[in-house]
Amino acid sequence: MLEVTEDRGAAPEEFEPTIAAFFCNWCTYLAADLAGTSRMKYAPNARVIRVMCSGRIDPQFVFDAFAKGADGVLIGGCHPGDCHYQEGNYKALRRYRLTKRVLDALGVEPERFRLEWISAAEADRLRDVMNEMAAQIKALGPADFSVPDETFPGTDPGLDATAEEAVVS
Amino acid sequence: MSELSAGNGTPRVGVYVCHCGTNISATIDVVAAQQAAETLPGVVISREYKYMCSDPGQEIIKKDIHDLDLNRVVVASCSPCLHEETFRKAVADGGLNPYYFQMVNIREHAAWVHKDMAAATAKANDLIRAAVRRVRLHQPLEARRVPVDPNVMVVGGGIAGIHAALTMADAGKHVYLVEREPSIGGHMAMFDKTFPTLDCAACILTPKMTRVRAHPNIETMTMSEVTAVDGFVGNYTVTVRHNPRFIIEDACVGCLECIDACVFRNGKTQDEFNLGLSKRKPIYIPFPQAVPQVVLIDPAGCIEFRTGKCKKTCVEVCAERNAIDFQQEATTEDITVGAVIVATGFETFDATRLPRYGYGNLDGVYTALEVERLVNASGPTDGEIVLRNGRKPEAIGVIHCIGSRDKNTNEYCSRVCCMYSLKLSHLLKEKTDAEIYEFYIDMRTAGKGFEEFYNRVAEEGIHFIRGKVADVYPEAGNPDKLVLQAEDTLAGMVRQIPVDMVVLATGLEPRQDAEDVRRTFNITCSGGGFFMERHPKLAPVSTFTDGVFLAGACQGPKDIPDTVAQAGAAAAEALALIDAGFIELEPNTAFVVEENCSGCKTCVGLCPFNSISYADGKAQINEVLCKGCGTCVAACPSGAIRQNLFDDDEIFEEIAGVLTNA
Amino acid sequence: MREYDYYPGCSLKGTGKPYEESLLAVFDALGARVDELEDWNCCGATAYMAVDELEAVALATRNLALAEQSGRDLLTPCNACWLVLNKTAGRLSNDTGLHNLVCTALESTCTVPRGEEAAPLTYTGSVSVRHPLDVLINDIGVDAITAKVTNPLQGITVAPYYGCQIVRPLSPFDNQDNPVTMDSLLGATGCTVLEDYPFKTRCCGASQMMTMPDVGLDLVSMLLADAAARGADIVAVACPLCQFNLEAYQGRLSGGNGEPVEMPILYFTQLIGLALGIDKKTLGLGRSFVNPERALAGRSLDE
Amino acid sequence: MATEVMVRSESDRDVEFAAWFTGLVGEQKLRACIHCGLCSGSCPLARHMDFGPRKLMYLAREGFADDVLGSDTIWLCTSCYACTVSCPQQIPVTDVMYALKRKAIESGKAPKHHPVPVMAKSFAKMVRRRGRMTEVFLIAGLALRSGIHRYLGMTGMGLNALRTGRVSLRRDSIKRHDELTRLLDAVAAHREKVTRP
Repeated sequence: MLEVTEDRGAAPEEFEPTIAAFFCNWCTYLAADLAGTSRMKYAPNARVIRVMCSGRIDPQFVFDAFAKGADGVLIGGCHPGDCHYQEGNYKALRRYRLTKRVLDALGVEPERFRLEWISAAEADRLRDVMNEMAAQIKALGPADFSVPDETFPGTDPGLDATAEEAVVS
Repeated sequence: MSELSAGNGTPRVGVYVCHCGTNISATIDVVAAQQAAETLPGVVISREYKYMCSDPGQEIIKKDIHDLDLNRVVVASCSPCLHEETFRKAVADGGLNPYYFQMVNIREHAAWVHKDMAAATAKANDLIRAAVRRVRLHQPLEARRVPVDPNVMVVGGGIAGIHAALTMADAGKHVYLVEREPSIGGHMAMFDKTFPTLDCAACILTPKMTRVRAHPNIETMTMSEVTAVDGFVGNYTVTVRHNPRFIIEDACVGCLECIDACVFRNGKTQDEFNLGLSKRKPIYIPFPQAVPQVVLIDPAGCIEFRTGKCKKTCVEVCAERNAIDFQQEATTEDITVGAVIVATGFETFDATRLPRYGYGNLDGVYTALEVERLVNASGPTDGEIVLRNGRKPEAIGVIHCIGSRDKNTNEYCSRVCCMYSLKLSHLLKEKTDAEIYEFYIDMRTAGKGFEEFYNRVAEEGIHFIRGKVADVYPEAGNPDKLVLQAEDTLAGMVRQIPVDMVVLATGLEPRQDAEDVRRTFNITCSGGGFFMERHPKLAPVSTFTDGVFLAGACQGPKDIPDTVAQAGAAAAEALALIDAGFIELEPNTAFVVEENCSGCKTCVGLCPFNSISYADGKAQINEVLCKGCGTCVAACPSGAIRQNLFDDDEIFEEIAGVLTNA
Repeated sequence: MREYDYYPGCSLKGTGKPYEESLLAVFDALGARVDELEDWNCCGATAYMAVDELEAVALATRNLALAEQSGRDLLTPCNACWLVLNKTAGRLSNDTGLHNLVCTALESTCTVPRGEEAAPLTYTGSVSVRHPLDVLINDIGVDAITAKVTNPLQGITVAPYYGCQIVRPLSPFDNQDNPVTMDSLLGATGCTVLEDYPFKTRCCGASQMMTMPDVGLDLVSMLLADAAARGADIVAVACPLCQFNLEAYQGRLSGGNGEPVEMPILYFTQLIGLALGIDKKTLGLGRSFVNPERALAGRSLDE
Repeated sequence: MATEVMVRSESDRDVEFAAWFTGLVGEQKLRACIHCGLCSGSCPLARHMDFGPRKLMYLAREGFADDVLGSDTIWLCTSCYACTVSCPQQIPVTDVMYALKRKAIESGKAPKHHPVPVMAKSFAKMVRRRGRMTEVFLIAGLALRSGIHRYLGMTGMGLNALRTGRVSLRRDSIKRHDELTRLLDAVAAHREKVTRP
């Protein structure tokens, strides 16, 4: 009925965050599929990287994503007790907490790194998380933790340097 | 790392961006995406095409592999759940290892969920770039083959489970049919007639029930529940608990003399089968046609159980057959099967959740299932329509959509209520000649012979009022009469109609314990809580867990014809799986690079499948047991464990790929 | 000692006077202190909302802000006021934009006395607006009331009439479909509570009795005829509007048999007060249009 | 005798009004009405209304602004919320009625001399000025503006109220009524910040 819109002032140039999203194959990836088949609309900021289980997510993936310029990292797994591999999501939770502590120490705002349990049926929840996270990070502004690509370990694909540069540029 | 050149030379990638008709191209500039992909390192050819999954689409890939000497392929189209297999096969047909392929989901994850074309296209570009970077590191792999156990289990002995079990047993498979209740038959056994043909439910169901019992290939386990499921497709170990019925099943011949002999002269306990409209004794048979024809004892009502001082007249009359065993205890059993069909059925909506209709409070208000029992010749009133107050109804109101089509309860339409309401109106009219008022929102009679049945009932003089009853209250000074108040939306006025009997057409809901069942079988639930099929159109009886199939109303509300059809489909899917003799598994197993392993044993305890062992100072992974979750890979402190298809390097490339523009 | 701020609302200063009188007397007898909110204003009721939404919100917010000063719960006996204040509090806490807009305006225009000074009026959102039914059941307790009953109302059948706005759309302390708090409180007085009264939450017509008397009379006649048919001697109410509507025009109604309707309509607080032995004058019984003496005397005959 | 023409052409539809109406509640809920009739069925006043809530909302959704804003249905609504808690689509019907009441007053299409809008306006005016409502003056004002004949039947009641001391003939007012008026002016000035679809 009555909605109050806050004064925002002149809109600055719209910053669109990029979010690296690691989704497990059995729950959250399928939730994203369901959101698609249900034609739900959400913020286009996340880029989904599929893994079989949230337990596969190495903290290095998270650090690497921030180092490569991600403004946020989202991990999506099955609800506790629902893991396709029995308990991979508990491992993910443990690692998430550790990673979070390190990120906190590095000054990464808590909104930039999230772990969410989203089952294959919870497309609406996926949509909400996507929207919420995008809005929160938009409000925070860009993250600036990136370091030049080549200095980070594990990214050397063994290609010749020119090809690599071409990709980066 | 130099695997790239291992036998396959410099990566030569082909990228194919699909329009999917306009499904993708309406939101993503497919040509721009195709052009962006052209510039990526290693990409030899980039094309866009209307339908990549079509035969001509696949032909393009095969031809390019041949003509352009491609050794990697990326297809940007729909979800890999849909077409990964299709394209892997095309790649293999083109002469490459099928795992030199990576799929990009730009339909479900981009085109369908975004509105802004520029943003969606940018996202598609990032995802394609990531796939190109990743696919260059792909390794040739081979799918793993494992043998399939030829036995099957059906969980739930309603009409869905019965039909699935019989189909598979007739095909020569050994079937374990597990039912929680003391008899198979499910809800259908409680129905009087079935719409629209008005066949008597018992007449068509009972022969099937007896056939289950007699079938040499079916092992029926009543009073039994699945408590745990272990293993994987083709090789499940299912733990079944058999609850005690306090009767030795093989010794009981179903003479029912013990029931007559029971010290209770009359029943004291509400009869579950008649929904509390009649009483039963503590030793009883659920209903006359129960299968197995074996009695059971309800310890809550039995004097022997409560005091240990009963005369035990039941034991006396059973005499030398000696079938009664007060000491019986629950037992558990592990059963190995190759596939499982879950057919656990539904529950009817609990009408007390909507106090406005007075169920449980006003005597004249009944649920439809109760009325099924009332009109049934072997029901609590022998088929006479006698109300709780002893009177015969002269006016009856039937209210549709109780617990359906209402966001405060269940948003979905329960599909069967319109038809069963018509059926009950017809039966009640026939038996009482009462004035019958059906209050409906929309009459949904889509089914073979359904509309014809609606017409027939309308011609019988039933009043159809389009509007949901808002209030049911007893008439002042005449509490036997219940006033139904509703807007007659067609007439545009509020009507108040006094009736003697109200029938609530309660909707169908998932079982209370559907959540536990879901966890046990590692399957998923849809929004409303029913079990979720793998694909609503193309894999309607499969689940996301291979080897677990769905049949009947546990997947969603459905009528008997649809249930039976679905049960047949589930049986066919299970048979196809079993008869193949083996299954192919994704080659996404983990392996240890021995020279890097420091022998710290971190991984050993992590594996939920005990596939990691430790010998000679090194960890070893048993590839047969590994399911490919990758938890050990992430945990290995020295990076010595790697995973096929999801190797660290591949994921790092993907991360770099999606973030290049960030 | 329990203490409450008290928001009477306009009606309790006029036609609803007996509600105020009996409420204050009962709370006093039960050892609870009640202080009238300083300089409260009209809650806006349903009429203001029909004219201007934002101003209606502001009206209610000023009262909430005044009540927040003491930190005590706000006792609000009128169903309509109770709903308006509760609904506004809920909207302000769910809508930060609305909260900021209204509260900024409040702070810059309104004051509250602080000692000799006048301080700007602020509202953070911490006020709990409570109906006497809620307070009596949950804070004071039926047992405490029963313990003080000196004059049980045996032999009288009372129909508990809740009205609408106390259970809809919010129902924080009672069952929305079948409220029972008044039943329990009346039960403590020793009277017979009519359990089977299906119209207990049906609307009394609210202000329509004033604007469109024919419509109001139609609704009221159904409610009263049904209560009478079910054997009620008295209808108990918890809202000044319900009380007025049910009582004011009984002379113009006729029951099913053509006899004039004569159904005393008493506040539940008046009945509790009687049971606690408080005298009739203090409870405002003399202000009834329909004399309750006969119905109440029915009891003395039984004694 | 002339018959009423019951045909409406598309040009009779006020598309802007329909858009305003369906935008009143988020997610286009008002378009999702399934016409079950629970709102009208549960409405205690529906028996006196020209349309009842279901039909009224349907007409509004289709853009028949004159029928809707001139109807007595909106003014008979007493805000008892029976419809709101019943609605299977969770449409806040009562709040929608309030919005229609405001629109009707704003647009001047409310039925002339209908006692309910007349009363609402005098109520608001009185409260705006004095901070409180005094029943007797409200009724007196109402009688003057919407036709005194309607209220002759009230005299007996009025005497009763006087006799029992339940009527105050003193105009009630709060102490800091000037502050209140300023508050209302202040929020009214912010009205453009409020998005009214």
